[in-house]
Amino acid sequence: MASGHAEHPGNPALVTAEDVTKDLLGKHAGTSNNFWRVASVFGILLILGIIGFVMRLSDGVSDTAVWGYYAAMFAFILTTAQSAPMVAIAPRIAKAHWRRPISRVAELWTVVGLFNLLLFIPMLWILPPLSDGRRSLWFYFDGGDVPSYSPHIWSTLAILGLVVIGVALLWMSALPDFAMVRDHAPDGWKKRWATRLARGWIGSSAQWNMQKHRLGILGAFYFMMLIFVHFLISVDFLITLVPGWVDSLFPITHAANGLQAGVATVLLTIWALYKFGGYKDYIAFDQIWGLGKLLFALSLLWFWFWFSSFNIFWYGGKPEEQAIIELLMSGPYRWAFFGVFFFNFLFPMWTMMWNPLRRSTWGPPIIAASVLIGTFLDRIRLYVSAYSIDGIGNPAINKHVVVEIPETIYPSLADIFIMLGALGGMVFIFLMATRLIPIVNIWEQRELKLYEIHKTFHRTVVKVLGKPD
Amino acid sequence: MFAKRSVIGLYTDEEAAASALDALREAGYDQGEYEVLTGTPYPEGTFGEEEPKHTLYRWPLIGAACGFIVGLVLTSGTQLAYPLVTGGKPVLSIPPMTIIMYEGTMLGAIIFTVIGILIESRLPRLFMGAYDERITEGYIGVTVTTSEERVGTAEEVLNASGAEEVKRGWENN
Amino acid sequence: MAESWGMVIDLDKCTGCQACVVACQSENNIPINDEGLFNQRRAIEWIRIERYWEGEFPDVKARFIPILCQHCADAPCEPVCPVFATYHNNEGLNVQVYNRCIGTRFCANGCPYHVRFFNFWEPEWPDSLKNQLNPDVTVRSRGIMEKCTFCVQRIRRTGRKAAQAGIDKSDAELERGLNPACVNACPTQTLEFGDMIDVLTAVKEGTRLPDEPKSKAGAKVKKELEEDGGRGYRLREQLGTNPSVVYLRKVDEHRKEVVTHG
Amino acid sequence: MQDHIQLDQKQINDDLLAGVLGMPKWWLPAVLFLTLVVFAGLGSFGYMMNKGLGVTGLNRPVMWGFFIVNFVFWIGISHAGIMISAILRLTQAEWRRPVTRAAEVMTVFSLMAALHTPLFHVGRPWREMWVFPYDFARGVWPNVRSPFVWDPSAVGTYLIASSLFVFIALIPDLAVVRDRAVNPLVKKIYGTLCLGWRGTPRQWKLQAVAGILLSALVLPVFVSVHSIVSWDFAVLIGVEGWHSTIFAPYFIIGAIHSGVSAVAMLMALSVWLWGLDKYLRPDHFDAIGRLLIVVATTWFFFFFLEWVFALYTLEGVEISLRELQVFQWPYGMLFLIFLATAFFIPVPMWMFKSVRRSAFWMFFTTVLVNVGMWLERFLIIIPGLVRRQPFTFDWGTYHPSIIEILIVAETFAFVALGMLLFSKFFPLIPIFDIKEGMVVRDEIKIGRRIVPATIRE
Repeated sequence: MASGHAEHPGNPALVTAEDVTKDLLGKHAGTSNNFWRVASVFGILLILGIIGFVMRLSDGVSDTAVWGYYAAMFAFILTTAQSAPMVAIAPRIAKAHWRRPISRVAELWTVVGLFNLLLFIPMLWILPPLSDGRRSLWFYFDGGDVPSYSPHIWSTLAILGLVVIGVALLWMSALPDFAMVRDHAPDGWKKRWATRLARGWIGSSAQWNMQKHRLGILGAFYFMMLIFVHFLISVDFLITLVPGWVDSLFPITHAANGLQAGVATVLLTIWALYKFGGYKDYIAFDQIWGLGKLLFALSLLWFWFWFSSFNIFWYGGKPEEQAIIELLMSGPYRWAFFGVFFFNFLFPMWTMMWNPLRRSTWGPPIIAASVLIGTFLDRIRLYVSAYSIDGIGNPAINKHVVVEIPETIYPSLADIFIMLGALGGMVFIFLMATRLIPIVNIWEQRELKLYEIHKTFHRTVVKVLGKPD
Repeated sequence: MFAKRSVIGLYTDEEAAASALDALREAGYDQGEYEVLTGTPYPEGTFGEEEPKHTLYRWPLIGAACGFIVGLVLTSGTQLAYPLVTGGKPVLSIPPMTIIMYEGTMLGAIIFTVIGILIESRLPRLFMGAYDERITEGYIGVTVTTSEERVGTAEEVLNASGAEEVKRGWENN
Repeated sequence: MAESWGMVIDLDKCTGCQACVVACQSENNIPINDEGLFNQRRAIEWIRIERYWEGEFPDVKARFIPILCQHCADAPCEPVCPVFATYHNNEGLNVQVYNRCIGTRFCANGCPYHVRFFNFWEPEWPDSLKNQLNPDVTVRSRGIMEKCTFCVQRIRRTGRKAAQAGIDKSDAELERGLNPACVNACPTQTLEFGDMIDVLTAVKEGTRLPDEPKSKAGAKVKKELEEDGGRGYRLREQLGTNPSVVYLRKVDEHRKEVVTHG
Repeated sequence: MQDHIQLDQKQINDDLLAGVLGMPKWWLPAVLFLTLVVFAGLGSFGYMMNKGLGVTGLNRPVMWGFFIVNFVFWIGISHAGIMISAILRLTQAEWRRPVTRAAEVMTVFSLMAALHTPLFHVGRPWREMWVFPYDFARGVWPNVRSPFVWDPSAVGTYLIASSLFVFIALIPDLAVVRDRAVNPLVKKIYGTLCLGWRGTPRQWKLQAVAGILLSALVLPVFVSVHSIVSWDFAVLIGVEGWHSTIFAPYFIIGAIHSGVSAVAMLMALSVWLWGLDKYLRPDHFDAIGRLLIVVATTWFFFFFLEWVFALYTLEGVEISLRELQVFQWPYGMLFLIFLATAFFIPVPMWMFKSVRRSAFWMFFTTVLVNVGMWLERFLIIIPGLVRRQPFTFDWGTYHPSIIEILIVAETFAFVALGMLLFSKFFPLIPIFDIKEGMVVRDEIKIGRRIVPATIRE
């Protein structure tokens, strides 16, 4: 691994675990004014979003077409913030050491799930019931025996479960850190909260044992739940709205986009920490490079999944397949599709193939930004177009083919407000959470100090990594 | 070209080999003249040898470019040279072309990489020079390949730094 | 611009007498389908009469329908052939190049109408029939695909005749020479053959049908497609293969609702 | 790994070259038997060429049978090699060391085996070269739009790539054989093969870089190959059960499932046949068992999705096809066996550490998996063709003839034979990789606990 050769940023002041603890707690305690400035900007955006939502609400929820952008934003947060924790979970299960400085960042994004839960509530009214005889995951067809509100019910439960597990995961992994804040932080609201949240963590070997298993299991659950939610949302809230769209790969594509955008989100966040947060000693090149490489692989994956679907549709050429290609790619949302293709695949691939750029601290973040833009366009392309199809509820839908392709729907003022608000709220909540929970995982850092030592091997210096089974 | 002599000293432990290299350096032999031979990869710089430079990463890119061009020419060329309509698909159908161009690109990249690997690691090598079979059994060999007259001193240096055995070999003739 | 040959099949006239099948077998040098071949399910019949049921249990009707290569404009069987052994020629025919075929049988899987046939064995005829083989048609060896060609050999011959006489191929007096064997053999004129390029392209592009279709068959199709309650339809149209064969629904006094073959 | 045994290089050479320099007594009979089977298969192919494909069980509408099923199966197996070695190399997993070579070699031979059946199954095999663009003289070209032209390009690329991969990783070990060999001729041969390898730091470094770089390059190829194989089926709209967008990833993950299982089988076999239990520790079986749990679960999710969307359409043909697959004899029975062997028996067993750590049980379960995965391909392809198609009387089924069975057996024998011959002439476990593992192994002492560690540069 190229990044394997990276010289570890050895700050002489941070040799022992105690130094690390003190340093990190110190960083956690203080809050700079810049932070508040940034936070307030996003807060204002959030308020804008609420205004936009109210404006939107004035049109009512009967016509799905106007709600396309709202749905897209919901999906966007699902694909970025709620998918980000994978970056912490997967390597932790694989016992990879490089995850340690960034696992908390990734987990912290789960709190945004709460925000998305709120965004989800109106979706239930926007999505029409199945009684109009469209195809459905729940096999509801004329005279079928499934209540026509199945999508609403099951998706709600799934998302609820996802958010609950996510928050639980975050809290559990933060327990030891809360304990440290409780013990060492100066008095104040942080200390009080930490005391309450630490749940009497004393660091007994039993507790540590429990901790390891708990995190493993919760992580696995979160992963499964995430895949399941992607599956339900992409089918119930997207595919079934487009008559004749039969794409068995799509739920996985949706989840894979989630993985890609999640990695991008984390990468951008840790870059911000590295650059402005003053965490240079913890977030090494290793992390930025590692995630950069991952992003490279995932953008190749994006192309593969897209091509697997496209090739079948293009080759099959059934009327409904041609309609899908026109609706989603070559038709009214051509601009969005080309954007996605460029930002999610072409740009990352061509740039990340270039070593000097991949092995810099500024290259990967640029790629991450481009992937996020791409994902944003992607959600718009998919959801706005799907929701813009009229005739949900009209008998033509039984023909299982998009009869005439709807016009492009460009965002109105309310839509723009909603988009800004969603992004603002996402970041704002994340920032607030960082005040309560240390942004870098202290106990995992301490653990790293045990397992990673540098020693001389004859004429050279090597890094020795311990792997407890 | 004039005959070069090479001599090899065999060591049992890494430390001795490393010190032998130091000694040779002091004796004024330059990087090109001495080499460590091991039966197994060691972490870089274990014996204080300089880190080998290589440009392997260029090869796959060149190969990919060639492969891509070949693929492009083959696919578009054959379709245009033999323009039969099948299934109402355009005569110049892009999606199938991408598939074959992709394979061509990868094939080119891989073949060039393999050639690159061989060239960069100076293989094939026609004359073994001073070599000992025990190297693949755990011994560490330090060879010095140099001109006729300097071989003697090299031999002494190797002996001095605790070589198990020192032998001579022919580089070429 | 050349023609685009098409066929109209009026199911209301079809009596299921299988004359077309016999005519096709003898015209196109198709080996004799004996009982053994049928039991192996390797029989070759370029045109065949299929049975299908109409209606729900109490009033079920057994119908039959002649099925032959639909010569689709967007044929699923064509692009999958690795060696261009089947392609679409400029007369709208889905042609099979016997000596190019290597027998991957990919096209047979691709065909939704099940009208492509593979020569599992070397074809054989009893001595008494050896002399009736049609000299204008290749005898296909084992290991290759074959299928209905709209009797391309007859179209070619008519072309030559027309060139000599300096008239158009689809001229009325050349009609019998132009028609495929099955069309000529049909006692009830269920099958009609002709150049339908104008009609078919209009149907494919979804534009208005021409006022003066080039051929009788074309005129018939235009009539049946335009008038409301017209009987024209094409097999498995929802696959988007754009067949060149148009079927006319059977007129059924007892049942009013429309039945098409999805 | 906890129960690691530190060995010196001489010991390693002696152990791992035992099969090369000596000859186990079961080796010759085994080879003879396999050769016999191979010739039987080739003979029946000759007979088939002479008589025509009528001698197979193929018919209308089942135009593709055992041959194509077997093709897909072997392509699937072939994915293990690169999967294991490439991904584990890239993630620097220590437990890859003893496994990689066997896996890669299996890739090469199973690819060759995979190539047999599609070459045999065409109507006129003597004209196969027509799928290659060589005919400048007549200006007749293959049809780039056909998946059967994509196939040769992909499989060919993959075969060349994986063979080169094996060779590059083999060079240092060839040098070892050269130094160990007593017979001067043998010495000469291996000396030529290893291109005069001496083991300078430069050569070792490039060996390492090559491992990473080639893995990174071969991975995308490995993904493309099986995608393209899956498109042989998925592009057709005529066969409703095949026309599904998920096929490419679904085939890939299925391939990994069967392939990694095959590697586990191989590990068990090399423990039993060459007594390599000093190198293939229970930990290795444990690791591959864990990997298999993940792979199998992912595969099952894809399988589930494929079904969901088949039923989602609620179209008559599709539903009846699924009904045929699941409820009708013999497919229903095969379907049950497939589900049990491919997922529901092995995966719960792998949950137990004791199973994962025992060579025997891993062998047993992975054999089951491969039986199941063979059936999976069978159940995709055959019932997909034996579908209740409108407007035809040719509804029937398919019974493979003895010829087909012999040729399928031939492919299995071919792979086994290839592995045996390879293991006779080259070390099946990468010697230098093992040695490196010994060198970079280290320990960290934390209090009373000693944690195994590895040296990273």
